[in-house]
Amino acid sequence: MSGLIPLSGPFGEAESGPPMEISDTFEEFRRAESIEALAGLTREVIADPTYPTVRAWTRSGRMAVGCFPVYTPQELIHAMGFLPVSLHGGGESIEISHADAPLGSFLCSISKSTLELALTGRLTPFRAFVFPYICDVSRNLEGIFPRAVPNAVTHMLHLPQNFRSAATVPFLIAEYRRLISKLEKAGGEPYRPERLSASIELFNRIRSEVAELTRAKRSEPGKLTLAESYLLRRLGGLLPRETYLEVLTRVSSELSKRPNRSKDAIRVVLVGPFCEQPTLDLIDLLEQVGCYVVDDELLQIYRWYDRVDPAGDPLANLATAYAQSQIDIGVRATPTTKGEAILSRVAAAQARGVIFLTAKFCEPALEDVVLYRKALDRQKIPYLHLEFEERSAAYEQSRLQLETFVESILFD
Amino acid sequence: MITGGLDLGVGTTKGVLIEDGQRVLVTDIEPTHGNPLEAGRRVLERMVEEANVFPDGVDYLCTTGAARYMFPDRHLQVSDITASAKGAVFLFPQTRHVVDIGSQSTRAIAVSETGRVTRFKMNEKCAAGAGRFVDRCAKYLQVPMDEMAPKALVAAHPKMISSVCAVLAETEIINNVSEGIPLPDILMGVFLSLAQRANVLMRNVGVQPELTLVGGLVHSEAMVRALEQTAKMPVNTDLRSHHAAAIGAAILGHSRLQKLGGRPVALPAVTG
Amino acid sequence: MTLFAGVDIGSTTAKCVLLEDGTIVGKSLAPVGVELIKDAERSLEQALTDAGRERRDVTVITGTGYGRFKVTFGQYTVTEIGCHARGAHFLFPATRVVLDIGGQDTKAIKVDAKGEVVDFAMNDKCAAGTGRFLDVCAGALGYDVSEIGTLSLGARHPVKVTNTCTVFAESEVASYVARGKDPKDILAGLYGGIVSRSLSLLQRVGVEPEVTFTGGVSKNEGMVRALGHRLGLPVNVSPLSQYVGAIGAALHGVERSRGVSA
Amino acid sequence: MGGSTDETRFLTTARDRQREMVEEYYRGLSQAGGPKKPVAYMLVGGNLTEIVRSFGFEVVFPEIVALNCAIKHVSLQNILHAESEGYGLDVCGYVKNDLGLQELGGDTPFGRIPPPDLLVCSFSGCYVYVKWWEALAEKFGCPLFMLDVPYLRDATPQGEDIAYIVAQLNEFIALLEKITGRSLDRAELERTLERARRAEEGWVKYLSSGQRRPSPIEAYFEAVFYMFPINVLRGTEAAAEFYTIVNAEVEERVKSGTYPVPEEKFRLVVEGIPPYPSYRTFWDFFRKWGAVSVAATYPKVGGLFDRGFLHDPARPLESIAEYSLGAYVNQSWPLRRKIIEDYVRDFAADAVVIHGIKSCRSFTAGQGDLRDRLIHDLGIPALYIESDHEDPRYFAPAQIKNRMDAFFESLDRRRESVPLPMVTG
Repeated sequence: MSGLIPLSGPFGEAESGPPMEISDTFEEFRRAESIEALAGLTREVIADPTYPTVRAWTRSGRMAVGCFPVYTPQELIHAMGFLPVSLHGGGESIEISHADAPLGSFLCSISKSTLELALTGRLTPFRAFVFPYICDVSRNLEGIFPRAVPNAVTHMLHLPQNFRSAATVPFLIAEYRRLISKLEKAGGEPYRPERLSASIELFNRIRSEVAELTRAKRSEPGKLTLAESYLLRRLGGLLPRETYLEVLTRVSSELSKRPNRSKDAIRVVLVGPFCEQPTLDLIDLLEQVGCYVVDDELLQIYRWYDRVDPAGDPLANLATAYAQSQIDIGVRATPTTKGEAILSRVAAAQARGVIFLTAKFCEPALEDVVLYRKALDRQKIPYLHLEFEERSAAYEQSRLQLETFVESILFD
Repeated sequence: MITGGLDLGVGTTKGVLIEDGQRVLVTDIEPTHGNPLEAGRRVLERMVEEANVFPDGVDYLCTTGAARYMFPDRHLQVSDITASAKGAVFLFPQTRHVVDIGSQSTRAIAVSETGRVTRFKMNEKCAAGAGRFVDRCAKYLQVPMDEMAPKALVAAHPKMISSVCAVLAETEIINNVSEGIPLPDILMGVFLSLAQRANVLMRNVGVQPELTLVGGLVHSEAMVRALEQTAKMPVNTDLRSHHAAAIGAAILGHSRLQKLGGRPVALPAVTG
Repeated sequence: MTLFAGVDIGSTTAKCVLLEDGTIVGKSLAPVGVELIKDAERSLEQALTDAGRERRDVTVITGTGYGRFKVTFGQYTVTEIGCHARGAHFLFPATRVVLDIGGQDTKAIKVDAKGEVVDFAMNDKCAAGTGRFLDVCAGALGYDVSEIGTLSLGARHPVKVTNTCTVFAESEVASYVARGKDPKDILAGLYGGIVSRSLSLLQRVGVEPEVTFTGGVSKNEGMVRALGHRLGLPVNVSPLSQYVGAIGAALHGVERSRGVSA
Repeated sequence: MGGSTDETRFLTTARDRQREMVEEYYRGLSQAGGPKKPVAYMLVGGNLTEIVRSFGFEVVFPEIVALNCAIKHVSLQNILHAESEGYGLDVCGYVKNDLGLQELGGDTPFGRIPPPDLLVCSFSGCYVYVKWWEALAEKFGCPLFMLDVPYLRDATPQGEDIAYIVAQLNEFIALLEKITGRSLDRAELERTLERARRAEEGWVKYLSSGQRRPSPIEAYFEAVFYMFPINVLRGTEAAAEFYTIVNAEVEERVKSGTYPVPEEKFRLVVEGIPPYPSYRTFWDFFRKWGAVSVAATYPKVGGLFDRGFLHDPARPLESIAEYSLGAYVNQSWPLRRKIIEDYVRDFAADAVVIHGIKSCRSFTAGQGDLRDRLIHDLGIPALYIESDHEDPRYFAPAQIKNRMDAFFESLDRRRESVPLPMVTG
């Protein structure tokens, strides 16, 4: 890229403290004695744009692969000896001053902040990057990424959109084979089916633990705040998966002992933030104003399917699991219709309303909202549509609208 | 029972005292000057004197507006959207759609016959199309605010403002002047452009009669006309509409007080 | 018949410069009103008075700025981009990048060794980060923009001004004032915001020394320091920085009258 | 379209013929629909018009309806209606025009657009295609076939990609046979592809004439006019003949020495969708400076025929698959960059003008990187300007003109490098 400028000084980004240091063995997370403590640690980790867990992992020569939202076959990446890391943009801490130029102004913040991280050297700990084709912006971003990180390998993964064809799974297998050869060139261990089977088993166990979290949030929403469940899930894209499973197992035993401090709040479904992430303040705010978020679209990588069959041809099973997933979000062709999808979700969650929280300029989400709205209007189900940005400035306006939404359901 | 409503806005602070949720005893207003707490206290004191109810004579105080949480001596706070809707329906019972043009934001609100918000939309990214736009125009056209409307109303061929930025609109207006476009046409263009932006929000929410205008521009007949022209329906408004949010807050305070059996208590779960 | 006049009709001010043998012999600066043609003529008259010369001494008049077509009495018009490149090169021959923050727009211009435009980028349809933005926010602090130049120096904990919309920022500033924040820190925060928006434009053309900062906002020392700090480069600012466009226009007139340019 | 009286802009015979074909097409549409003449909606990029037509469907291209609405200055009312339905400012203008138009009953100045009996989504380089067709399916409740076209990451299509598409095409044909109750006439499909091939070769010949100096064609603004047959009527004899007429007339231009501009001053490669609502105004900003587009990427959205992605009667489904893979916006970013760099070289262009579309991410996201690469890595002058392909509210004439004047001014001055006056500043 043309003329890079060093970022520094009091007029630059909000002075963040020294980068967070984590031990190679990730003791901090193993030892964290409570959900609160884990959540606190995770807040620290994601506030630091220099990827502390990745630095800890690569310190001893191991390699990490950055995965752009919303879905990548992380089992496969894991099986080749990499740490798969879920990239979720720059969060609140970074300022965009390089990425506007190559990308353009009318685009979502996550695409810009991800490029900003690359252009300002914060992605150097990564050996490779995988971008699934979830939207035209992420797709083009992959295309311009190599000029920003010349020493890393980048790969565009075409996730199929036709789920009715007999040729879909064979194609996806071929697609995964392309990824494999790219990752082998990047220095990954050669692909071995038995290793993939092992990774699949590990991820299956993680998936069932994560499913437990979401089930708890739905049946006893007072047990776990949305922010807590979010942070615990977010950790799943940052820690070595073996450590993560260990952590989750402890969490679920703690959770079973936790009281369900229930308050008079409105059960809502949260739709939209499947890619760019809202600020933690905004996530807190959603429940502060008097909602229980009992179904959400945040970080779905572990909820894409319940499990993958580790037996037989693991690669084929991995592809089949993706193709057969019934998940219905803005960046995947809908298996039913948007109308049916939203109504059945509201019913399943026994929700009283829907909050659409869509990232600014996220066209797929914006287009779905209209179809969802029509269906909800027909059923007289109240909803609120808010737009957010990962560095959201409009906190007061969001609060105003959320309170109005809650009041409109409570008062009469 | 006397309940108070305080609308602690960015531009101005408005207050009202209401008896039994029915009768407006007194209204008051003063510029906020960046200090809502002080402004709110003064407004409250003046109202208490004028209506001569002793401070404790105000049974329940409900705040609203941007600074609703900055006022400690409150029992309850509600969002200004909830409050304006309630206030508008109190003032004009047939209201089904409320347009609230504040200094920084414009809101379109669909309401039920009881004054409950059913759907709403507001400008977020920037202040394009909010009331502040009119003050700025008044300033750089050197026309006193209260003369804007009368001058605008005689416009023959209003000249719309295309710029979405309240600040950049300045150049456009200066260009219009330099191209010899008559002042009334420019002024009416300002109001029509404002109404057009409001209309985008209104259509998104869905407009149904009756339509009521509340907020800072209720005094401006030109604004009302512009709104009627773009919405293609009559617009309710009167000077009390400026206090709609304060009135709504007081009424919501009253009904809450009744739910509590007349005894004020601490703040509910919905707090900051 | 030896004077070359450059008349720059900007969104907020009209500037005129008179060149004779490559030297500035007269200049003027005045706010524009609604009658741009008159403003343009007045700025030329004032510059002539300043130089103690007559209208008939003027060989060529070149108009620039967004109101350049109002310089109806001139021979040529040139865009302000070309003129800023020229003018900056005239004042600082080693200039490679020009940042111009005017009343309503911000431009970044890349120039070559001869002062020719190589590339440029401009902001769009929003006053965020422009001179006007600064005026309004200074007003919210209770100052005139001309008074805040050095006020921010020595700021310790710059606030974060999150709003880019001028009108929103204005009340954000007001609320910081109400909360008793030090004006130093508020201004520093404002400058930080303006600088980072300028950086996005500078990135488009690519930054290399020397960087010359022009336009009304370059009069503000706090801004100059903030910019230099973020760039990690020294920043040229001339006492004539508001006249750069007009100087460039006059130079264009010189060249054209030699018939060396289309 | 257009309605020009300016003779230097267009090939007169070709333009008149093209007008007839457009009018004929829309006349036909307004009578179509229902079992005897079912209507299929299709997208331009990587479309399957040959197959669908061979089953007797009439084809509607909502993108082309949208751009026609924009040129006729009726797009805004449709867009505003879609926005009142909840579609945000940042949603693609084509989508808003179409969905708004559908809600308003489908009447346009050039005829009524019939509702679809079948929706064919060729997901070929634009994700919005998927969302758009889902919205239509939800409104009309008619069958939707999703042709998933893998993103083209290697200059030559890979076997597994072609196999995937061919398999889907066979499933598509089975669906059509089920809907229409008739089976595919392979001979007829091959004849259709042969006619398509001839049209494609004629179109390529026309576009390549931009390599001459001065260029006898305007490869952006003018070419857009002659795109209709290649995109909408491809596979008909009329479309094939049309380009024979066009090329003959180009030759006359050369003989008579009547060129798109009196004096060709700047040769440009143009990237991006045109600002249809202000098409003429924008064009004039170029003409004023004697600037001619000698090559452009936009006329290739219907297919990159000039890069060898041609239909082939001998390999029907395979060549359709390759054609879909090769759609311009389905080409990976590095491939897109390469295409533009090749055009600059092969057409001896002086500069590149990039027109960014605020509501089209597929085309626009990353064009700043393209600009950066051209200017800083290759030293090719480039201008980036932004408006919209459909929404007139985004076209700011003064700002755009100012940028273009500044750009051409600087090109002009760099031509004859001007000695500076001696200064003692």
